[in-house]
Amino acid sequence: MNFDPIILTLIILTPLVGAVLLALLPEDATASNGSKRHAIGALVVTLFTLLLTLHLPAHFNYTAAPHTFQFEQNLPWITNPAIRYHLGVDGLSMWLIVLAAFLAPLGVLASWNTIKTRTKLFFVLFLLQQVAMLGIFVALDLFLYYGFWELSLVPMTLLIATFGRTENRRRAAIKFFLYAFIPSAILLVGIIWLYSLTGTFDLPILQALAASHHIAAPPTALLLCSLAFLIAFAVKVPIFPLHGWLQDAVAEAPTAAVMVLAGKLGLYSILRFSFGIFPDQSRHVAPLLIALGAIGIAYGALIALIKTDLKKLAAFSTLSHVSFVVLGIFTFTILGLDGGVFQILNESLIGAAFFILLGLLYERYGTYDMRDYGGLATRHPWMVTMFVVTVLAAAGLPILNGFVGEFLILSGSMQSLAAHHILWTVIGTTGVIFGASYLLWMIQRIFYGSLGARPDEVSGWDLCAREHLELWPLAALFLIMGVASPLWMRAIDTYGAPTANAPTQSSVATQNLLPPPQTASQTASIAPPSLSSQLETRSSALKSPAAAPQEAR
Amino acid sequence: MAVPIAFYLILAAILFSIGIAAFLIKRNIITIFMSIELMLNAVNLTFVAFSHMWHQVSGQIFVFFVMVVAAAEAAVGLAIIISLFRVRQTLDVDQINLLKD
Amino acid sequence: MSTNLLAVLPELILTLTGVLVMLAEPLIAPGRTRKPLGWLAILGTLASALAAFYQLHIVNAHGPVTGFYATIQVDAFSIFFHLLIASIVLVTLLASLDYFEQGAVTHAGEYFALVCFGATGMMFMTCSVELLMVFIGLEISSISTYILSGFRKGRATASESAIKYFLLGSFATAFFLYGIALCFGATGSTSIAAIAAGLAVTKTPLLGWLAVAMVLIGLGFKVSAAPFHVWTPDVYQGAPAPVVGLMSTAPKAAAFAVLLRFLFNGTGLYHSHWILLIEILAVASMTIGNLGALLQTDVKRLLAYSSVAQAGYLLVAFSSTRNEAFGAACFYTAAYAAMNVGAFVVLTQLSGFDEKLRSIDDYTGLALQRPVLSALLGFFLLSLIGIPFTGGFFAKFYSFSAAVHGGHTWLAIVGLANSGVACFYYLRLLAALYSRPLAEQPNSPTRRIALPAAIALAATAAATLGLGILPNHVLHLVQRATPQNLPTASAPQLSANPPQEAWMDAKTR
Amino acid sequence: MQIALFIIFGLLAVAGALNLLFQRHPINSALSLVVVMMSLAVLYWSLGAEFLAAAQVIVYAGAIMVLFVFVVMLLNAGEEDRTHGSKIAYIAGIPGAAATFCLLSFVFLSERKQLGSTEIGGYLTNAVSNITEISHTLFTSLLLPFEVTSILILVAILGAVVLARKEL
Amino acid sequence: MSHLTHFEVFLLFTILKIVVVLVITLTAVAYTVLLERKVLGRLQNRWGPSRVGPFGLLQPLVDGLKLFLKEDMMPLAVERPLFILAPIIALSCALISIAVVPFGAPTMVDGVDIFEIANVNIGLLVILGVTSIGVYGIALSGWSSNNKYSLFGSLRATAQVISYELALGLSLVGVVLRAGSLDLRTIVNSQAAHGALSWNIFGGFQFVAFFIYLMAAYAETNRSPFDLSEAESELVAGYHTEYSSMKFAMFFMAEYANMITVACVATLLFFGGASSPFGHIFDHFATGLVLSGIISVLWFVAKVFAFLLLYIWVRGTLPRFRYDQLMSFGWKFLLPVAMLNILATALALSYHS
Repeated sequence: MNFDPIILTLIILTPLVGAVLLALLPEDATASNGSKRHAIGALVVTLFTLLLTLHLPAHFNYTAAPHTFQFEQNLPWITNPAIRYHLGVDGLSMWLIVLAAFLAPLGVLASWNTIKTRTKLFFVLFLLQQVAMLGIFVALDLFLYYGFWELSLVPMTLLIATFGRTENRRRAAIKFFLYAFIPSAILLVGIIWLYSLTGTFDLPILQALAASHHIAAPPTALLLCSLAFLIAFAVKVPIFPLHGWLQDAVAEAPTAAVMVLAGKLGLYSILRFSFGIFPDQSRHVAPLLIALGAIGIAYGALIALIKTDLKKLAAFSTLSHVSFVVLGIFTFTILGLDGGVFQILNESLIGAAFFILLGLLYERYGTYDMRDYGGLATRHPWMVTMFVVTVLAAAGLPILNGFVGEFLILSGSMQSLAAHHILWTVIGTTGVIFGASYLLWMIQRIFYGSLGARPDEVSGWDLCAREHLELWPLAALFLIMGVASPLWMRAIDTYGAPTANAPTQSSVATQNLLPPPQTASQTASIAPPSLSSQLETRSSALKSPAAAPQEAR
Repeated sequence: MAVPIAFYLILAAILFSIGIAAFLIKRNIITIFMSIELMLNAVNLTFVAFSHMWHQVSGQIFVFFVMVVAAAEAAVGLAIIISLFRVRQTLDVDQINLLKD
Repeated sequence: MSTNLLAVLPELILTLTGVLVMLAEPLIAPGRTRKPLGWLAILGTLASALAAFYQLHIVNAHGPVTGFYATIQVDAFSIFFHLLIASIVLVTLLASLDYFEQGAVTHAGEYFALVCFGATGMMFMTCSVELLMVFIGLEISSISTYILSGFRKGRATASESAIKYFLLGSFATAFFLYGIALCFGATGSTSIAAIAAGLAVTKTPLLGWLAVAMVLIGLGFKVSAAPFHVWTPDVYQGAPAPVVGLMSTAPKAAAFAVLLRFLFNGTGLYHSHWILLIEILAVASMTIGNLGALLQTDVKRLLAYSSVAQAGYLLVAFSSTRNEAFGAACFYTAAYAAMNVGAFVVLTQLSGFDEKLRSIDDYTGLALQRPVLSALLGFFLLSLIGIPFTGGFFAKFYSFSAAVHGGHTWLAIVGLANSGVACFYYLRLLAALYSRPLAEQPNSPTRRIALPAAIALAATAAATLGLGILPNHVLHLVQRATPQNLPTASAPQLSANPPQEAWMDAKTR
Repeated sequence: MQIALFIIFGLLAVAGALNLLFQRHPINSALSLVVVMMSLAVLYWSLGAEFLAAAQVIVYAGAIMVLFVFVVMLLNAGEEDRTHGSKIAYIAGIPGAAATFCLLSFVFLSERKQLGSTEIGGYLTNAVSNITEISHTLFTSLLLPFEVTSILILVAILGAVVLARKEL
Repeated sequence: MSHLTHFEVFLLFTILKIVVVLVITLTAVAYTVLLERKVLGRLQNRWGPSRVGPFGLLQPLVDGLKLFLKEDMMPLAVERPLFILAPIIALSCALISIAVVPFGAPTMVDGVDIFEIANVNIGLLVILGVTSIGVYGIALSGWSSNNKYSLFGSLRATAQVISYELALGLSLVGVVLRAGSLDLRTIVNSQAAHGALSWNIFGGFQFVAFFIYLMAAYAETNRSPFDLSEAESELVAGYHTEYSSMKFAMFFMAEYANMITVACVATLLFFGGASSPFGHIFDHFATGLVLSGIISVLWFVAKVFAFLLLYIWVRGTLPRFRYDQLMSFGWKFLLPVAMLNILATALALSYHS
């Protein structure tokens, strides 16, 4: 049986059905140390999802042409506005999906003991979050995508509000939601504006239109629209000045939630939508983003240096890492983009490992304050090993995965020096050094030296089997991705990223000379034959909605 | 001597405006209610004047219905006022202020 | 079946139900439960909805039906609102079956009857094409809601809510009437079709403009559009929660139906004039509603201001072309009804007859004690915010895109900005629900939700979700439902002027 | 005659309305309102609406206002106080009402020519009497509102009973 | 009178009619009082007034004189303007309603109908309207007296009058339906054809309506057995406790004038008004215009007199109702029955036509 057309639907549906089933499963009131049945359920569901996602790399066509999507499912859904149920993956999203599905069971395991009460609520929300995230990665209809995008906010907000660590949680939840929601409202405006211009939400069509400059709008408006997209994504990433929510949210959210909090969603969205629909505009703002990325790297690292709260340190370290990716992708070089995409995977894995480890510490000692720790290396040899591996991966030690990404990004940034000032590359590179220093310093403060403020409470409890189960796969991946990166790059390369080398078909100036296309169908007739045939097939089911309002009038 | 319709309308407007003013100024709930009745009366005069102008009886019928409705409203309104007075022992709107943020 | 009977069938059934409830009420001994009456009312409402479906069947087959000398016109538009109102009433009745068991209210029977009668009035509002009929319907619905809002007798807040609602509602009625009077003055008729014809030839256009403005003021009060919203917070705060659910949706839906018919079918000629007023109303409602809600601590007041804002979003849809405005506005009404009634049903269930939970802080951590209800409330709140794939989202989407197509992009932008502001206060409630209380309370035994209320909740949630996932069908239905003026049986006054000559003849008689 | 009636009773109506506004005791306000209504009844009559004139007296003056007076007496309502609220209301109310009036009268005056003028009694179409015509219209083209009004009254009765009845 | 314009003739005649009718009514009022006292006396097995004049016939004059000459007491705490206004309202309303009563066959002199002050085509409504205003007199008197008994009295009276006005109005609908008009003359004419047989109460099968009308009218005029507003055993003297002298006399007159009005209306609506009970059988005895007019007036007066006697008779025999009995009687019995009567009449009429 050929699963290909429905595999993506299955991938989204599985956690959703799991969430519903878990919600219906009554809470076990008799269990003394919190009910485990929901945790087990969630684990089963997430593992099954992971299994399903493995179908993707197995059947992926690694030789596919750029800009094509695989495992597509394209069904009409809503005719006004023309929303289609359009799913598909390409080299960019395929590994991200696997990654997300891979991290989910780890998140469940990480919450195994820490979530003692309201397990049902927790795991239901966690699975919903999973649905939203997978949905974002597979949605090819802008609107569908936006739906998942918004959906991802809700469970996270609730997770923070309900399972937050301190009294600050309600504020943190609201802050998180608003930081994410208001820009995404702007994003919605952009999407709808785009829709009103083109009459479609379909990403491939939009990409084609954009590539051939058939979106009839003044350049300024298009730029503004691209900024609307970019701002929404930038907040989610977060890119340097928009990171206000990160610290609180990371500090409050439980480990499993934190693992998916930052990075990949926003970065993926930038790559997919900002670059896909607004290649010229994105290139236009690239210098700014490169600058912000570089500043973010250095700023995050520097702040992390002075933070004593581990969670906050981790938050700024995350900022620093995602800024790296930003720096990479906005170079618009093949190296930078590949490195950026690869680094998204790395960052997620490393971040996950890091947060799991911090969670373990917290589980044992109930504090994230670095000053309370010290000299734990002797008591927790396994843990310190894992910590060191993670930190080294994060710091970019060769043969571990971080190195590949960072190297590619920095060299990409060197390549594109024409586009921006060398200073930013330098700052970014400096950030790497800072990054290594605060991470190593953290290891030193926690695990070495004398025992911390409460030596008598230090338990001898090293990693248990479950914790080993969480960490070893990650550590193994660090190594595999470090030495066998082509395995991943093969897929990433099929993502047709708009690079500076790629010939731009026309400039902004010539675009204005083109007759403004009125409707999608009209556009199709103007477009070059190859494109038009593609459009024809895609828009055959579409009832050119841009024309609809005019008819209504 | 014939009176322009406009005069009747302006008379109605005067009454209506006085009704509005009374609605806003008066402090006793019953009087406020009365000012609403005054406004309805002004509307009725307008209707009758227009009915005269158009030679259409439907305007008068409208007035008739307004009266019926006013009677129904009076019954309900006064019942509400009574039930309010039972609880609060006052009819002053400035003291009817439990519902505030 | 005669056309007349067919035309009023749903209303007739509801009226009979109300009468039956009243007649059956004395048969139940004092002190006994009044639930059977509630079930009777529910059955009646269901029957009325079925009758509306039957009408739809007829209308689909034979086109719109007019009845009673063209005072009412049954078309897809009116049937849509009939069904909507019937559903709202159904849900309200289901939710309040147990509500009145909790308190010592001895008038549960009258409550059910009043709800039925009120719904009759609202239905009449939606199908009348004669302003007199609209007025009567409006009054029936208003008076029953005045009474219902004061139903928790003996509580000072209830009476206060009722009196405020009553006074301001009657005040608004006076304006509405004045508007009708001026319409009559400008055209010599009070039938919407005749007004449309008359305005085209009238020699006193100023009267027409004034009429439209006055009607807008009057109906603005009824739909609680700012700046005519002053009654809303107080009334919602004091009225019983299920009643608020009813009166924040059904009469508003009916009033919007009237507004649509009156503005587009009656005074469509003055579109360029009233559109300005609509814009002012919409912007003021959205802004004042949202800013007001930001300052509230009482949940019902918060939802009251939110309903003001929602009315504003709905009014945005009016700025578009005819068909689109009808589609968007009707869709908005339906979505708003689903989510708002749902929210109030949850409040009813959470808060109980005595409304123990008032301020937002009272809801802290409620999700941990009443997970299902809280999840539903959260869902409705998200829909009110306008998260995609809820009814609230598409409602806003259609409304705003209607505005954009109508060339009022700035209105859509204001609306969007307001939606952003709005999520602040919805979130406060949502976050309160889901934040762990400071002191972890022991798991109180979860009260079971009674079956009728559960059905009501499921229905509203399904409707909200359904409108979010499959908005198409509803939108198609409502867009198809855009009503046309049918030629009236009694020929409208088509002369430009009052019949002076005839009058001269009469004088010499 | 028409103008005399209009001036006398128009002035009386305005005076009554103003008195309603300025009297501080509700019962005085109520009586002023009765005066307004009676004057309006005369004006209705002068405009050819005899039936309405009678109905105005019977329904408004004779029933509704009596109900008001009754309630005022029953609740023994006293004079209203001058409060802070009333000052605010003065500031808001007078200009608002004045603006409404100005707008309305501006429109009426500017349309004055088109509106024509009245003659005493006024004649509707050549029906025998005002009442005949009213009832004819009422029971044909406006039958439904007439019928539906019964629901309205039912609701009002129901409501009045529910609200005003003393709980045991 | 040829030098007078039509309008001036009309004006003169009208003033004349008003004066004459007013004088007659007031005299009738005075002598109704005497009649009541005498009849009541006889009913109670005593003489009644008999000292002043032959058979006490001058008693009303003397009573009137006494009331006029007594000191007009004005209690301190009353609301002065309303206190004074109240009896004026009461009396004037009672007298005004006579204006539309046609108390004789239509008799034109110089184009003016001399047996009716004002011919209004909605005469019945005018009467109803004016009597409905009359309640203000009672309501205000009690309230302005600032006396709790008075207040109770007037509250009772107000509630009672409002309640019974409904039944009263509804009871008349049957008659109006039969006549198809609100014009009192038309109503009278509709029952003049066959004398007493075509009277509404007999031929029109409106006896139920008449019964309701009678009950409601007694209540409207605050007469026994519904005289709760001045129930001396409970409320001293009810709404006019604080009144004395002329103002008291005005209330007194208002009550009896109202009785007369009620009697007139009953006569007009149910007993063929000024028409002869024998139909046109004896018409040839009085062929002259004036003579036939006067005979018709006599018929009218006789019928009214019979009614007044009925009033007095009822007062002499029936005990006073309790207040709740009064209310439930009005709302739960009279009102439904009146509606059924309308229904039956309407059905019968539609069947016939």
